[in-house]
Amino acid sequence: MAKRGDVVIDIEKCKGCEVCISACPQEVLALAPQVNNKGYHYAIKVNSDCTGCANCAIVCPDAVITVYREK
Amino acid sequence: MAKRGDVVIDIEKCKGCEVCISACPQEVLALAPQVNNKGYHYAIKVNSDCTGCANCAIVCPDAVITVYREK
Amino acid sequence: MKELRLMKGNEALAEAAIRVGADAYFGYPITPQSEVIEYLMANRPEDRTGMVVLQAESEIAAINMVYGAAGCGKKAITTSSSPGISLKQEGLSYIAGAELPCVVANVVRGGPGLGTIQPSQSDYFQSVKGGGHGDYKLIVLAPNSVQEIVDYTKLAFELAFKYRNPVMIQSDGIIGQMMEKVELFEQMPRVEPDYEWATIGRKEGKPATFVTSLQLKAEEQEKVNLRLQAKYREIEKNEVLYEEYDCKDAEYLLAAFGSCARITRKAMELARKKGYKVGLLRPQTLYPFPVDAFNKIAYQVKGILTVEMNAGQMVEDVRLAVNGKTKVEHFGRFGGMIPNPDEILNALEQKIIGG
Amino acid sequence: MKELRLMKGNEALAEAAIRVGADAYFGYPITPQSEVIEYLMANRPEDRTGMVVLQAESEIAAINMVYGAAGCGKKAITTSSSPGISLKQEGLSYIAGAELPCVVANVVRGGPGLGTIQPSQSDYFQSVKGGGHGDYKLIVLAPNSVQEIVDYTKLAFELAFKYRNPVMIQSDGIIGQMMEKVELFEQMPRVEPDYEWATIGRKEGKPATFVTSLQLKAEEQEKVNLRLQAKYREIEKNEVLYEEYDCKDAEYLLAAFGSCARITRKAMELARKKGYKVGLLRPQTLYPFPVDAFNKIAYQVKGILTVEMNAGQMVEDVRLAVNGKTKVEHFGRFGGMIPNPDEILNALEQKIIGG
Amino acid sequence: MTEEIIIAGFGGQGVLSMGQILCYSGVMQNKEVSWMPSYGPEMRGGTANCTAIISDEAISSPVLNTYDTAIVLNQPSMDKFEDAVKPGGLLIYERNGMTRKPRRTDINIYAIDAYEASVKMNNTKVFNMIVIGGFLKIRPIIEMDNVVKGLQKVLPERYHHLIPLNEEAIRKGMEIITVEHKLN
Amino acid sequence: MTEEIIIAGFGGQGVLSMGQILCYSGVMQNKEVSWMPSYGPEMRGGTANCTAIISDEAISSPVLNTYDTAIVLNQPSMDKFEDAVKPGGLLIYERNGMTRKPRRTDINIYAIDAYEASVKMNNTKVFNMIVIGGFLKIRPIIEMDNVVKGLQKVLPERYHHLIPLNEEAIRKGMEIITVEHKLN
Amino acid sequence: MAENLINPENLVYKKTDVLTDRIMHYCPGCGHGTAHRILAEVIDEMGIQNETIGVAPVGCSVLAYYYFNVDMQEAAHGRAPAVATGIKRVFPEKFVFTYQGDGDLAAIGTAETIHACNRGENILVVFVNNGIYGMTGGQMAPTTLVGMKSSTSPFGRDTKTMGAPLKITELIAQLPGTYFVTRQSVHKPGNVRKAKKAIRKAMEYQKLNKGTCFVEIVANCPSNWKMTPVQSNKWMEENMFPFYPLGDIKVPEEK
Amino acid sequence: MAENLINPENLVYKKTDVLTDRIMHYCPGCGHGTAHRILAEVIDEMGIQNETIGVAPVGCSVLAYYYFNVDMQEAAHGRAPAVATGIKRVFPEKFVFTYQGDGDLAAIGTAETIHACNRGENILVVFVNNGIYGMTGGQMAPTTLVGMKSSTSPFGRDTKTMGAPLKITELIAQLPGTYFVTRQSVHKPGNVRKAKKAIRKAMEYQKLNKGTCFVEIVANCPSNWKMTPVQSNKWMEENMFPFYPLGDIKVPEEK
Ligand SMILES: Cc1ncc(C[n+]2csc(CCOP(=O)(O)OP(=O)(O)O)c2C)c(N)n1
Ligand SMILES: Cc1ncc(C[n+]2csc(CCOP(=O)(O)OP(=O)(O)O)c2C)c(N)n1
Ligand code: SF4
Ligand code: SF4
Ligand code: SF4
Ligand code: SF4
Repeated sequence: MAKRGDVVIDIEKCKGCEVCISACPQEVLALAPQVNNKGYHYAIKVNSDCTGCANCAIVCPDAVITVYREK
Repeated sequence: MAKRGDVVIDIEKCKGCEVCISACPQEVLALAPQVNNKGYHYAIKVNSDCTGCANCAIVCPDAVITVYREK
Repeated sequence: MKELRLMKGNEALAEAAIRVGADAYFGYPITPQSEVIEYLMANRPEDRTGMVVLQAESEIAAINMVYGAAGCGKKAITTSSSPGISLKQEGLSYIAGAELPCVVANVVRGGPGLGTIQPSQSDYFQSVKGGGHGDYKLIVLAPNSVQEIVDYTKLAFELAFKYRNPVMIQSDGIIGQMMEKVELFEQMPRVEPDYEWATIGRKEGKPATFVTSLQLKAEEQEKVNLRLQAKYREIEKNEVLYEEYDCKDAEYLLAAFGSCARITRKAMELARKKGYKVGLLRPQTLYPFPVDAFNKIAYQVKGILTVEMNAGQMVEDVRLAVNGKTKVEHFGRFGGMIPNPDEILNALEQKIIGG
Repeated sequence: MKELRLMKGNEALAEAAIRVGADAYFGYPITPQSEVIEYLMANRPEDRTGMVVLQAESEIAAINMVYGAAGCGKKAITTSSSPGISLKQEGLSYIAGAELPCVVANVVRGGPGLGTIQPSQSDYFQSVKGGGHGDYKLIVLAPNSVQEIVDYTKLAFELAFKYRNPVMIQSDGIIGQMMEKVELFEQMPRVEPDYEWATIGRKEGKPATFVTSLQLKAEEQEKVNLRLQAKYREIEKNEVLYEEYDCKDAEYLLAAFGSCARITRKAMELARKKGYKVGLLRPQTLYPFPVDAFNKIAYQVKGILTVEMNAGQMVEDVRLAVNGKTKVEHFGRFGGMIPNPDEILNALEQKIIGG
Repeated sequence: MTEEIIIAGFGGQGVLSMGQILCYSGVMQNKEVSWMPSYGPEMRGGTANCTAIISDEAISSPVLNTYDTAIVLNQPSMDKFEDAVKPGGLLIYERNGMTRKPRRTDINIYAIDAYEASVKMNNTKVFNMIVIGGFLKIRPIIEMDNVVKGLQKVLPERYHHLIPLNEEAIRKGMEIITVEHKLN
Repeated sequence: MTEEIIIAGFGGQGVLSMGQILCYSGVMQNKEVSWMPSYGPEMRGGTANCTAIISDEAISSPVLNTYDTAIVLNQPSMDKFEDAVKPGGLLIYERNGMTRKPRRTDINIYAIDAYEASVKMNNTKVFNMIVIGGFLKIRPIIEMDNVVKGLQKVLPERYHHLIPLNEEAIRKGMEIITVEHKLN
Repeated sequence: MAENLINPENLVYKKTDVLTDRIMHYCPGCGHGTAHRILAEVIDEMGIQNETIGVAPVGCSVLAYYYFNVDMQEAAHGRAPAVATGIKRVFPEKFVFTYQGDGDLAAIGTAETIHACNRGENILVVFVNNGIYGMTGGQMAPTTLVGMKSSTSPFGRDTKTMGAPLKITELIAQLPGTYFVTRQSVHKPGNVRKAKKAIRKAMEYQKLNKGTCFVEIVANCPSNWKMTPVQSNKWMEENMFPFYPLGDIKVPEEK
Repeated sequence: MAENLINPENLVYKKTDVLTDRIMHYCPGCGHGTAHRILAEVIDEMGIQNETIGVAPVGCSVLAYYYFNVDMQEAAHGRAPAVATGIKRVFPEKFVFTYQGDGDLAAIGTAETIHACNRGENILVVFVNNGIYGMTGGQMAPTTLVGMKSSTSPFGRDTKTMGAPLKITELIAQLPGTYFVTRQSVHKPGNVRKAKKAIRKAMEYQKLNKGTCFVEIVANCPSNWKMTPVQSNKWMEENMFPFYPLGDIKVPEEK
């Protein structure tokens, strides 16, 4: 079984571009219905299937995502 | 035998660069000991072996030479 | 039929260029003037009149394309904004030196350097004193409304060809970006050039024509310069344009050009409300400068305040014009900042009325 | 030990640049100033001091290389002549806006356009009023001898770094090409820059440094401009240089700069011989202009004649300085022509003494 | 009559075209008009605003520091322009997304739930037309006929079939605008 | 003492370096000097000239219209500069290649067959040194010692072995210069 | 549950400190951000933050100096390679890069680009090719595809009057001065990793004084292409990559 | 004897009237003169003297308009291709050529050259490559050979600091806008004939609106190479041709 992972999203910096969403192989991410202070719907986790692969962080243009993975 | 030719050199326009001299297969041309008004030794005919091949005229940078050839 | 439209200054300039029968536009994008080329590209002047529109690889290429087309006797125009206009200085000097007619618009933004894209008037010196090398002059028109953008685009071509001299339309971010009602003149035909100075193909039996700004011999180059200077004297005699507002009884004078004159006019109205007898003189041509108008009014007023969106440029020409006859001060906001009528009134009170 | 040599102005400038400890020269050939880079290339400053010399692909590349090196706090210099200087206007405006120190020499030739390669002073306006866009000023030094070329090259770097401002040495074909005796100062060391404004590599624990002329917000750009204007007032207060010849008892004043001042001095001698009490005021800094000196002498003299190798440029600054207090006229030859002392004297008699 | 208006909000809320529509409508009613946008890179994603002036007389300055009316569609715009309304002037704001109410007491204040209404109309694109409607209700400086003529000028031919929908949105705005603070 | 000299001829006749040598020699003799060339593309193949000023006082203008001495080495130069010699001044010309004699009667005129002499010396490169010799004979403003010192400065180190040859050429010039017209 | 994973030991990815904390002004989904990030990461990983001097262009990335926590200079439009030359010549031991868009590098800056590369200036050029002038609002760039619409080619780029898109990278690769020339993208994790490796290589070569290294990044401009970021990446794959194929164009010969 | 041959019937070669009678200011033996002549001959032979507009550069050929008896414009240094673009766009039916040196075309004018060629401006570019800046007195050009001395490379061109000579013609040939690209010389009769043919071809293509035609002529500069003309031609063969090989570089595909 894949290792467990987790992501932390800096929602005020997120611009809701959805690039992370399409990069996540586990379909962990989606846009929130709410907007942040800049008026963007931001990315959120919608399940706990994250494997910590960091794909999302690697494509995020705004360096918004921090990724953890169990050792 | 090659046809007979002749050249007319506009000596006041000649700059004495000698390019024609080295282009002439018949060694017809040479520099004059005299200089023209611009101070250049100019090209002159030194024999009558000209065949009218026009090589001299074709390489002359200053379009100084007119070429004739018997028909 | 004349046509009424609501247009941006930049678009109006583009439309006017088509209608005046311009043959070619060459330009490079830069804020706040990119709407000129965008409007042209969208409006397909090549279908409407046969006018050529080309996005050049740079401002330098654009001004030299203008040189080429103008050298053919064609009506050519380019537009840019401050940094791009700086790049055109060599080209402008060549065009002036070769005595070619063309139109250049500068939609001025705040400098120096990359600066800001906000409106400014800090390229006055560059336009009027000669940003390029050598003794030459551009005719410089300073519109203060979208309507004047249209009218001056037409005028610019007329003057350019009348004097075989580059004409600069000095607009700015305000004039370029704002929309106002404009009356457009009717489409004018493009004309096939037949000038003896233009390279239109040699005429059989005549010597070929060449366009150049080079004279190896100083004697010859001085002759060129003497001819240019004589032409400038003509231009100074014939082509001065300015507007006076409430100058008849004025005790104090405001002086401003372009968009800033609009704001200054509002300040004048405020001043009049406060009881000050204030007039406004607005040069419409920055070169030739309305020297006589200023000189005349200098005897009448107690002082002149120039209001400019720069650190003090036109004020020098006003001082030169009045030659010490009355006090001349400057009030400016710059770097893209726009003065407001209240602070203008305040400056008038401080520097002229009270000062 | 100071060294005496017979040198061309252009060569002297190159040698002085090496000796002042310049770090880099970037330039592009153009007559009449190509000897600068030729001298540098032949003299291997990379061996003498480690100074870098690079022939750029164009004047534009050269000025932007200067920007890069100057942004590192290094002593950088470029030279050119009129058309090449026009091409540098955008770059100069950037350097002024980013407040970088550098030295630029213009060995002026006759314009406009390609013009002639003969000496001229017709880039005065460009240097002094701002050829590029925006409100900025160059410090402009006008040497009139090969010795001054050397001295001002040193001074130029001092001022450039003192004010973080580009300094222009305005020379011309005469000064650049002629040979005179010069005393060279001793080699100064190149220094490793350690300025907080320069990009020399981020210092651990500190925020990185950046060099820019951009401020998106007009408010910020206005602040930049206010800082620049304050600096210019300082420069105007501190750095004016001029020379007076026989001004004490002068009833008439000649004004001239650079090579033309040498010729004008000869004219002054002729005039004195003829019995006229004539003085000569020679601005050594064209910006800052010796406003006070002219203003003061305006009360004393009956008129001022500026003598320039142009169609009348410095004359405006003299008029602005004296503000109507005395008559100011201009005599000029241009397009590469050099006035002779007799015609200067004649002009003085016509326009000032008799006029 | 001179009405000096600032309209401000996020880029994408149709702020600039609101000003243009008002001005073109003004032209149709033989008024003098002037429209001036904020421009530049900040526009992108950030905030946008424009000044629209509609007057019976020639307009001197197209650039203003104080306004008869401010129409603000997001919080940064309210923060920036609330204080720029002339005493006795008008402030209209869209409630959606605002985190605070206006504080001024010397001006007339109206609110409009245009976003909500546009969602109800199944077309968030008419959002800005709803706001225009609200404004015209309070300041009936232009007749509906002329607004329609203005729309015809502003919209490219291919969108002219949408004009009735826009008209409906304007009327909706006139309906839903509510007073929050009124000077007597 | 101030001597204002124009030296003119074809490019390649060593006109510019003649002026430089005179000036450098002047420096060695503690004089003020100034050298100014004609420059530009015409130089190539065409004519070249330079002004050399040697003086006991500071030199005002480095550019002149009239001269104490004109040294002309070809016809175009004679045509251009004969009239620029101050009355009472000096004209020296190389006879070779001239198609006419000078016409002035109010100046001192000398001729020199420097080309011929250089051919005799088997070294046409010293042509210009011979002319310098002629000039210094008539206007002994600089001592031979200082000329040699000047040469040391002007010539790159690797040519210093040629200095004696140049000295010889100078002396030759002093010998062969001949008077054509002398004012009393 | 995930909660307990979030502690420094388990960290696999976080923003490098070579990027500042400033929110970038780029539009949502714009490739500029990712390109910045990987360049910053390379600088971080090589430990050269304090020996690096960058040059920002005029274009959307004009404010790059706000985001990179390394010393930087903002160059005039198109002149970044000249500015970088000035820097590198006086600081040969520093790492110098330019970061430029297609308008900047391949239109107005053509001469500076070609000559810096031809001189083999020992710098890294990061070339972000989004086929459009982003900053000024979507005008045609030298790299705009045939038929592609922009605000100055509203009916599509027409080669008859506007010429063909310019493959400047292929030209650059011909110059003896360039050492390593490659074309990458940053729209997918795998591409990002490759692009980063390319930048790393380039910086390593710079250390060895090998000459100019040139990394093109084919990128999106969702705002001016008028697409969502995800659509734009797809469009890029389908339209840009066939004309601008990814991969190395010039690689150092093996020794 | 020859005397009796000199009559119009026997004429095989005389200066074309498309050249004026003015004595050209070029140095003795300089290739510029020959290049002028063959271009003028082509114009003559095609009968397009009155439909041709030329553009002179800044360089030794700055005064070309004195010698060509066709309408001409003198362009700013490096900008001839932009000037020619301006002319051709307003006069598409005219024959337009630029005549440029290597400094003009390949240094300061790089951007204008590449972009005019990339747009496929329907003009002829005659590029006289003598590996030096002639006009200004022999400074290094982009095309100066490695090790070659010039007044700004007095110890020879050093690729380490000055870069390698730029083969701009090869770059130009890569652009889709160019139709016919060739490198010729004019120092020997055979070469002159070939070069003239190339120019003729180029002009014929221009008539057919085929795009940019680019004819490089590798030439001597005896004055600044500091050789006699004849020596310089030999030196050119031995040193220039190996690096700049003569021949066609891009030829239209056969149909
Ligand atoms: C001399 C000059 N010309 C034009 C401009 C305007 N300008 C700013 S950015 C830009 C183009 C940007 O496009 P690109 O280089 O492709 O970068 P992007 O914005 O797409 O990242 C232009 C033309 C300028 N600032 N200066
Ligand atoms: C803007 C500008 N920069 C520089 C010059 C000086 N200049 C004149 S000709 C020339 C170079 C000529 O060399 P090239 O193009 O190779 O032509 P050639 O003379 O060898 O035929 C230069 C640099 C100029 N006139 N204008
Ligand atoms: S780390 Fe991998 S699995 Fe987790 S959210 Fe990101 S892309 Fe999805
Ligand atoms: S990629 Fe980054 S900015 Fe885009 S939605 Fe995901 S977290 Fe937000
Ligand atoms: S305009 Fe385009 S390139 Fe610029 S930030 Fe937005 S998406 Fe990126
Ligand atoms: S300098 Fe060279 S290129 Fe110029 S004319 Fe003389 S030989 Fe020809």
